[in-house]
Amino acid sequence: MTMDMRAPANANAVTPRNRRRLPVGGWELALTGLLAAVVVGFGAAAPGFYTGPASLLGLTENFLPFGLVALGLSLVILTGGIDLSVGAVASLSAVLAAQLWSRFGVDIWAAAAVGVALGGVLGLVNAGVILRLGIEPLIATLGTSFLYGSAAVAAAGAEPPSGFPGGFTALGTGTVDGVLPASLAGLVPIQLVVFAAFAVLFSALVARSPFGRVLVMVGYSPDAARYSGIRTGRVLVTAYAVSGAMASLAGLVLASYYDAVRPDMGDVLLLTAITMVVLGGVSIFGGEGTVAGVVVSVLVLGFLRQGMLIAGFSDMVTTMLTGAILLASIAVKNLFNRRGTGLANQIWAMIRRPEPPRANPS
Amino acid sequence: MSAAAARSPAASRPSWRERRELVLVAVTAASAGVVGLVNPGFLTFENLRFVALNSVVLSIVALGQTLVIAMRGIDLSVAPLMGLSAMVCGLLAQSHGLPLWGAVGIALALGLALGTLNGVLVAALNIPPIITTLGTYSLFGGLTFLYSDGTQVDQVPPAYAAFGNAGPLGLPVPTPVLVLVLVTAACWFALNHSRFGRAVLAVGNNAAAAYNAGLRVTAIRIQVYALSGLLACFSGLVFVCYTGSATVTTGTGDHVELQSIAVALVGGTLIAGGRANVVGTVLASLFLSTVLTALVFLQVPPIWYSAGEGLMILVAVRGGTRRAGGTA
Amino acid sequence: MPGLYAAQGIRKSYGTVQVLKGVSLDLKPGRMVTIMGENGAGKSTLFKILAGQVPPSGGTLSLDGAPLALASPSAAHARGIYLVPQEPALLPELSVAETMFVGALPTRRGPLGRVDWTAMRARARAALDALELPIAVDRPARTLSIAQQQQVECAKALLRGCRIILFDEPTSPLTSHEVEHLFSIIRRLRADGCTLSFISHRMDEVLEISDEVAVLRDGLLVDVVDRPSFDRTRLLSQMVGRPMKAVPRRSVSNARDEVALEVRGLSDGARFHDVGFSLRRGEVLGLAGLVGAGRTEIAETVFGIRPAAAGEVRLGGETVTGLDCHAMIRKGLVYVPEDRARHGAVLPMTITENVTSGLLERVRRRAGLLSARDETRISASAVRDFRVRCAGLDQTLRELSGGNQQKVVFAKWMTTGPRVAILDEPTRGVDVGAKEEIYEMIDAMARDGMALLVISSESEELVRLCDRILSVYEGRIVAELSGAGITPAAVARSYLTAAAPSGGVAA
Amino acid sequence: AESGTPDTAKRIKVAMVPKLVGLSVFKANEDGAKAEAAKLNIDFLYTGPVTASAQGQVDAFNSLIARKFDVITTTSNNPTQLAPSLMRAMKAGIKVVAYDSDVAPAARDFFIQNTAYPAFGKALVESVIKYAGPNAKIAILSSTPDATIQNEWIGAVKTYLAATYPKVEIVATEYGQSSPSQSLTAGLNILQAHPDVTGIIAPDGAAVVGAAAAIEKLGKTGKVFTTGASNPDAVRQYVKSGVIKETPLWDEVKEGQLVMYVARLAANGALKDNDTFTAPGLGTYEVKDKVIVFSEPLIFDASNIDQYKF
Ligand SMILES: Nc1ncnc2c1ncn2[C@@H]1O[C@H](COP(=O)(O)OP(=O)(O)OP(=O)(O)O)[C@@H](O)[C@H]1O
Ligand SMILES: Nc1ncnc2c1ncn2[C@@H]1O[C@H](COP(=O)(O)OP(=O)(O)OP(=O)(O)O)[C@@H](O)[C@H]1O
Ligand SMILES: [Mg+2]
Ligand SMILES: [Mg+2]
Repeated sequence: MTMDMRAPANANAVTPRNRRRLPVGGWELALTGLLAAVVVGFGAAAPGFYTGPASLLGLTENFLPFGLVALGLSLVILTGGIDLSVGAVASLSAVLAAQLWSRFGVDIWAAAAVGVALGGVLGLVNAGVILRLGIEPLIATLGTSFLYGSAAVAAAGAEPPSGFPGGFTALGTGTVDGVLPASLAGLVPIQLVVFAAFAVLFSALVARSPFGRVLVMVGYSPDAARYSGIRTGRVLVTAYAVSGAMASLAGLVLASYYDAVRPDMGDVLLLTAITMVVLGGVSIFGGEGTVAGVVVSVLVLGFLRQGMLIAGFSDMVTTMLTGAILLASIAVKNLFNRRGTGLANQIWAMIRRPEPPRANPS
Repeated sequence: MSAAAARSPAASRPSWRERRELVLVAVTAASAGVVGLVNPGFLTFENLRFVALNSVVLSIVALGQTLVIAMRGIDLSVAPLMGLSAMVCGLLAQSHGLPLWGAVGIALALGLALGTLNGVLVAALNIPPIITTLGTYSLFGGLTFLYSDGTQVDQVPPAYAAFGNAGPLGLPVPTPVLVLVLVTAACWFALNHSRFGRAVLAVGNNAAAAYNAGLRVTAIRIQVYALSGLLACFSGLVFVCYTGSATVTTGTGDHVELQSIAVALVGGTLIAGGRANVVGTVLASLFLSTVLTALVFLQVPPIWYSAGEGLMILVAVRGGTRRAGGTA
Repeated sequence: MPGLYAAQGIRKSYGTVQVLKGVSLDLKPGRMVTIMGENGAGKSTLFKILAGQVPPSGGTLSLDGAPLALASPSAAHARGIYLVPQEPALLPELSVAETMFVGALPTRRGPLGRVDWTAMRARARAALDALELPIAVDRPARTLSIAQQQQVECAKALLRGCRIILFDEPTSPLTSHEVEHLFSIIRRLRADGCTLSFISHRMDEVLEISDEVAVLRDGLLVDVVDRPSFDRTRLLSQMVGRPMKAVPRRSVSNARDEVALEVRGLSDGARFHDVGFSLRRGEVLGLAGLVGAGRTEIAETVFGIRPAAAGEVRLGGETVTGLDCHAMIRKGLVYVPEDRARHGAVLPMTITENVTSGLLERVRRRAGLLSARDETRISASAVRDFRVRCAGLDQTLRELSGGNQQKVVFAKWMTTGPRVAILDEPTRGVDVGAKEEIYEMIDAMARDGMALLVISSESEELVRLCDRILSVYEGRIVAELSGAGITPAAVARSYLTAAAPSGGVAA
Repeated sequence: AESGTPDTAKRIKVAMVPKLVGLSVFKANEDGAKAEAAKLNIDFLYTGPVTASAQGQVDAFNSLIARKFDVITTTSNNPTQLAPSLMRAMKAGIKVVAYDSDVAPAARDFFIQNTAYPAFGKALVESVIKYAGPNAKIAILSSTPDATIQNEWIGAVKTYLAATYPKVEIVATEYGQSSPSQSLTAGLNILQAHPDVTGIIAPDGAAVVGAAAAIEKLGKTGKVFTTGASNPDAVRQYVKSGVIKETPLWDEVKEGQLVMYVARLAANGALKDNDTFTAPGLGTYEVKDKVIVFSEPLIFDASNIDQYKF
């Protein structure tokens, strides 16, 4: 509408800039710095880490399934929810797809498509349990993860399928050839291309699409979203369905990577994926965070783990260090976020007198 | 207890659906009864004794978890803490003949120290609880591993086994069950009738308001995480006494962290904090144990046990939920 | 009489932002000192420092001449200083009695230190009785209305033996009637020799209750006036830093013949029944009533966010009963909710994001993505039209003062081009300067032909704005005022007579 | 192949990757392997995941490939899942020796089988039926439904039962997920739900301990008998108390030694797909289709168990 109010000649001139247009901020930049340090550091210190670009890119095959889960999960966490069922969803859809192929002779790619669709449906079930039964996401997806896990074991049988056709195993271990310039042949893993495509898609989705806007709004304030005429239920349903679909995609990539399925193959995904999302700067309370941060954090944690293993650290030490890094980085982020005058002052102020805790957003 | 409960601060008289204890007692008894009809062996004293015993370890962990959730927190690190304590106590007993009282001391000290670490990270460094305990989950799991150096506990001295299985002074009720009753009573009293417990609930209701009302919120938070660590480590000791074994995956392998959260919420504690039910927690754990045993008696194929557990969680949480929009 | 609480040169900075720049203030026993000032002037911050909730960056406090350092709120309580906060400190799951005692629960003697529930309840009861508050001490705190929460806070202060009581905007969520009750409590405390201070944006209340008014502007105390020399215009001008005059009731109605919104026999089956009215284009219709009368429920049901049990809603002749608010907005009906922080705005999001969130469809898209340029264009023109004071379009709403937040919420809805707008407490917590601006905007919208339904608990506000006023009592419309019949007294009387035991509908 | 000491001139790097680190049986393998490695001029590394996950093993393999190890020896969590990664290793010129639990044949150069499956199945049956009688009702308590080696053994048990003791009835099959506590609970549940069971065959380290503990807790020592595949340390107390009369296994320490010996031969290229060789202190072995059977089952009972410490 046009308002016939003559505002006083620009009493408050406004510069039309919009700092959120670029989906990166200080945290994403800090993570990128960390990523560079990790790659360069291990490249220099751990023989075998960098033996050419192909080896470096090839390392990503070992952790990108976690990244695919993290991308989907970040949508759910942005809404302020959580999805503990991603591991079970990944296993169940991979097992079912493999059985479709091995028992019923369905084409492997068609079976894989069914698997991803099934993941979406399982996500819908999660959303249904959360919305219809009114159960908190944490406990709802915990419950469904038990159900899906059982179903995966039942579907797998005593001898789960393995030995997929060559084309399918390329998804997990092949490189993109033919499409790219010849100089890049054998260099870029298919997994990396898939991940990059989803990273770009999700980044645009969250930062600039109407759905992303609504998603973030629901995450910050479900009530305000509802009063703005947003059908919050649909937003949640979409987020959980996407999370489920991404989890099953990860399950299928794992199936291809291992050239086999197992009913518990997705179990390892959950904790690492949550760590990736959180380290990426997405607030566990919803609303805050960017996909770009999650993408960088996937690479940081992935390369860090691979680098440490190659440098000869045990699985255990590597896991411990990941935990420590998560804690330290969030602690540092919190300290700087307090808009203080300096780190030392902040620490001192904290020791002297703790800040009043944040108000309860209930 | 009922006389005291009548004078407790319970706001308005809740309907039976909101008395989670009653619901749980009813459904547990009903499931036991039904299974008993199908297979009378279920209702023998011996079997019920084990149903109870099997729930003790989880109950103790879940009591700590209940206090943490009551304060609007969450503690995922209980699982590795339980494993660490089981491993440390078990290995010291197995190879160095550590006496039982020493093991108790070590378990408690370990839990207190590492639980306090969680508390400091959450309360003083302001790291969200789920992130803090996700991080310490890896750290504590690593400590277990480093300590055990690839070995496992498969044998504990007779004193331990006696503590874990027999009743004191020849009573038919095993010691762990009695210990659980004591711990539950202590937690119940603390939460419902002590200043500390009421402060915990106040923090769970509204931390800023609690601070402004003069409560030392930071200290309370640290204390509750310390308590949760303490109970988790104590349960690890009970575990090693009861089963006589421990491996590096004790606790984490059975997903005690998720089970304890589930049991606390099924017991009637609000995930958004501010309201807690310790008796409900223990009853929910007993219910879980009953269901899992019942599945065997009903000859349900083992692969569906975990589905049964999941369904039970959803149904029980659903039964009498007052809608709370909050999330973790 | 002891109780002289003095602040000397208090300063406070958050990072680089200086909120208080050296404020000195004396609070004396038996006197009520009111702090006034625009949103963001630093009033709440000053109170928090006085109550030990926030440490000052500089300056000193003294009590009866002795210097005072407050390390925590409990230290302040120990010295008899109590702050009734701007948002009441509710502990939803605990009982009323326990919320009153939190942090100082009485215990029984004995090794266990068992909480003495009997004593606690008795003392809570006594404290509420002393203020003649009929509130059951066993109710869960979440069932208290906002007014009752305020009242419980007063009792809480007394209970802790606090005699220096600071009230941060206690009246903004209250109706005139409830304000009267609160003031009677305050008068009693004052007569009793308590040291009192409060913050308010409502000029009439301030003039009624204060012994002294202190005006805070941009972190500095610019004026302290004693009761004998109170002057509305002067206070207003001091607050905003430029000459202001209060605008009287508008005389011309913009109402046209065309009916924009028609409600017939609407009930939700619980809180309100058989509500009917019609609203014409260009008309401003007021809904008056006590808090809890059900006005918000009526508005939310019309808006479609709450289900109706019976009745019909017609928008410009089209039946829209049963549509959800998503559809309503697209049909041209919008609702500015009363709880700005929870329902109206998303505080951590930017001005632009808030402005466009009312109707994202209007933002142009490229490849399915929102065009940043178009979004900026929409938000820049909204910020201009609604005179939002901000440093840039990418400021988050949290960084704006309450009045400017409210203007953004207005902009969010009004720029969607609605035919009918429901405004629920449009100026709650908004300072006097911004209030006038909002009033002017409402006038302008009516001139444009928009139909407006205004819910307000301030009689003056309704009188200032409305062509017609409906009075709601316990979920029913009990009276209608129009034309010259609209005066503050008549508005208050219209629902108070319904509340009176004799009952009956006032004319 | 040559016999006696192989050519140890060149120092080689050999890794041993168990299903998970932190179980005593694997630790026993490590002890033997370590000692043998010292003799054979081998740089020995023991590494693996903390939980029994294929993902963790694959991570380990990948890092070993990057670090250019000469031989990877492993006992697999899953025969199929590990194959691609091990085949990558073989392509990079690394020899792969599987032991204990096999991987897909294409993904390893040699497999050292603990004992032949039929022999082990027979040993399991005999060590229970001898005491429970040929008409006994028995239960099986395994680790997980898809555990390869356990399923092979269970298959062998069923075959042997059908042939030798047709009247024995298997009334329940439960799983303890390789967790001592879950195995205990499962054991208790079996005995409570089927009071007529007099024997439990538990072919898994955690399962046999759980079954034995359950029998003891229920006071059914001497009435119900169990057996399984466990290291002697874990079951010593139950063998002594009579809950377990006999339990078959093999010498894990010696098996570890053999693994290193085969690794050395493989690295030297001195072992053919069908071959025989003599390892000093271990004995003479036959390679048949790349598979080496380590030993006949070794039966522990009260009389000999104290000779074995692992
Ligand atoms: N914790 C904080 N961190 C940073 N800035 C703050 C903080 N608290 C207050 N401010 C800023 O200090 C200024 C004064 O805030 P204060 O709440 O005291 O205003 P007020 O006068 O009470 O306003 P209102 O009338 O809207 O309640 C505001 O600009 C606010 O944004
Ligand atoms: N009887 C009651 N029981 C519980 N809560 C009540 C009751 N009456 C009022 N309230 C609370 O008081 C608040 C105001 O009530 P409501 O929105 O119905 O009043 P209203 O007529 O819109 O008044 P206003 O707009 O002035 O706040 C609501 O948030 C409601 O929760
Ligand atoms: Mg204020
Ligand atoms: Mg209202």
